[in-house]
Amino acid sequence: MIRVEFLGPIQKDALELEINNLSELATILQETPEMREWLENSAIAVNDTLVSTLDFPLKDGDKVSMLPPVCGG
Amino acid sequence: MIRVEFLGPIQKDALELEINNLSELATILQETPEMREWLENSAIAVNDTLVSTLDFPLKDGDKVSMLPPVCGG
Amino acid sequence: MLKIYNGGLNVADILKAWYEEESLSNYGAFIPFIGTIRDEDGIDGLSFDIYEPILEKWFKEWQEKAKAKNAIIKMAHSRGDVLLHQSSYIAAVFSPKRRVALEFIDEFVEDFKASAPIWKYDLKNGQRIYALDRSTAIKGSGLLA
Amino acid sequence: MLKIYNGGLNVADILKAWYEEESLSNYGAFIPFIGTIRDEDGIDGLSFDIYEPILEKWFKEWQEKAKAKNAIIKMAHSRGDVLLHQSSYIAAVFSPKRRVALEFIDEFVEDFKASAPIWKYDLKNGQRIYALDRSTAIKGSGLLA
Repeated sequence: MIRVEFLGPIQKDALELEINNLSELATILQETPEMREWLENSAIAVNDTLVSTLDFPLKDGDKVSMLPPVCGG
Repeated sequence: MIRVEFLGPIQKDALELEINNLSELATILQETPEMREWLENSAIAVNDTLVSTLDFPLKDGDKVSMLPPVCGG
Repeated sequence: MLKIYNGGLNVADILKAWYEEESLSNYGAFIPFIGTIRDEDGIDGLSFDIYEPILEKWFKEWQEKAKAKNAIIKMAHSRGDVLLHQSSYIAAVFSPKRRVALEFIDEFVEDFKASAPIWKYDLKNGQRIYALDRSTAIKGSGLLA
Repeated sequence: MLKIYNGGLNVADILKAWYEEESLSNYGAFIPFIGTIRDEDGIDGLSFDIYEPILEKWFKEWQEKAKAKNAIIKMAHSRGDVLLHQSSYIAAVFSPKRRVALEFIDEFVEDFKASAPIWKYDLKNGQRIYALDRSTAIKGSGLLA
């Protein structure tokens, strides 16, 4: 099971999904209406490390986080 | 009378001179052995404003200051 | 040294503590950057969410970059609500020489603004409104779009 | 605000005072630069001569430059002897926005090093030795050579 968390202003509870890579997550979220505004401008981390490829393999217990635009300070 | 002051590390008492411009001061100081090491690396102020030309006219009561290399901080 | 505080920062105390911590470390230059909530656009304050696991990794990478220049960094940030004219952010560089410190504080603060996983909200009329228009998409965003 | 102190600076007190003075001025960014005497080359400390009339004119010009950017500057410097690990210099910029502050503190500190009429001496074996090799000739030097 993969846990998907939505950080900061994204008003969405975490998901628990049976997926094998980020491509499968992309497909699921693209079909989720309230996620559309966030897909373009959010970064993705797996186990708290930012990733840059959809091929990224996921294994049971991994945590995926979605990070919308930031503004600290 | 023009007062000439030597600032910071220049070990020299102030002079009171009858001169009309900085060129005349240059001539006097170039003939003063202990000043030779300072002439190349010092800036000149008249009445506490830095000047950049030897033609600078001096009038009675003016103060000329000689400023050697600086290092604040 | 990265520390998250609930609410506004006590700037004087934090600066004093950081200065004293390094008082015998032989750093010639110390440059803090202090960010304070401005009264603008009719806000009552700002509020912050922080995702600490990634913030800590980001900070650790900057600690390594600092170390490579014989410098160190310290940072404090607020979580939750911070009212007008209170401060929410302090970042600081200590280094032996001034050029390293002057360049490092600039790079560090700019990357902080672009990359640190912190989300800002305007407090206005009792609401907490995400400041999307002042926010920056993290490098690599849009991967799932 | 330019103030000269005899001996080392009380950094915590000065930073606290400056921060509090501007606490309602609506500046979003505050960047102090603090210079501290390093233990190096076997010195016991440094000593400073200052020519205040020209320092004040120089500072006033920078106040004007700051004003043109809606910023302000403050500065404190030591006169006389400052021992190892004490601080001799604090410069600070307050501005509404961070970019102005980050750029201004750099320009201000660099011009200070190149232009401010302050002379530095090493304190070593009971002597006060002019630090010529670390000093910079003011722009336009050599006029009388």
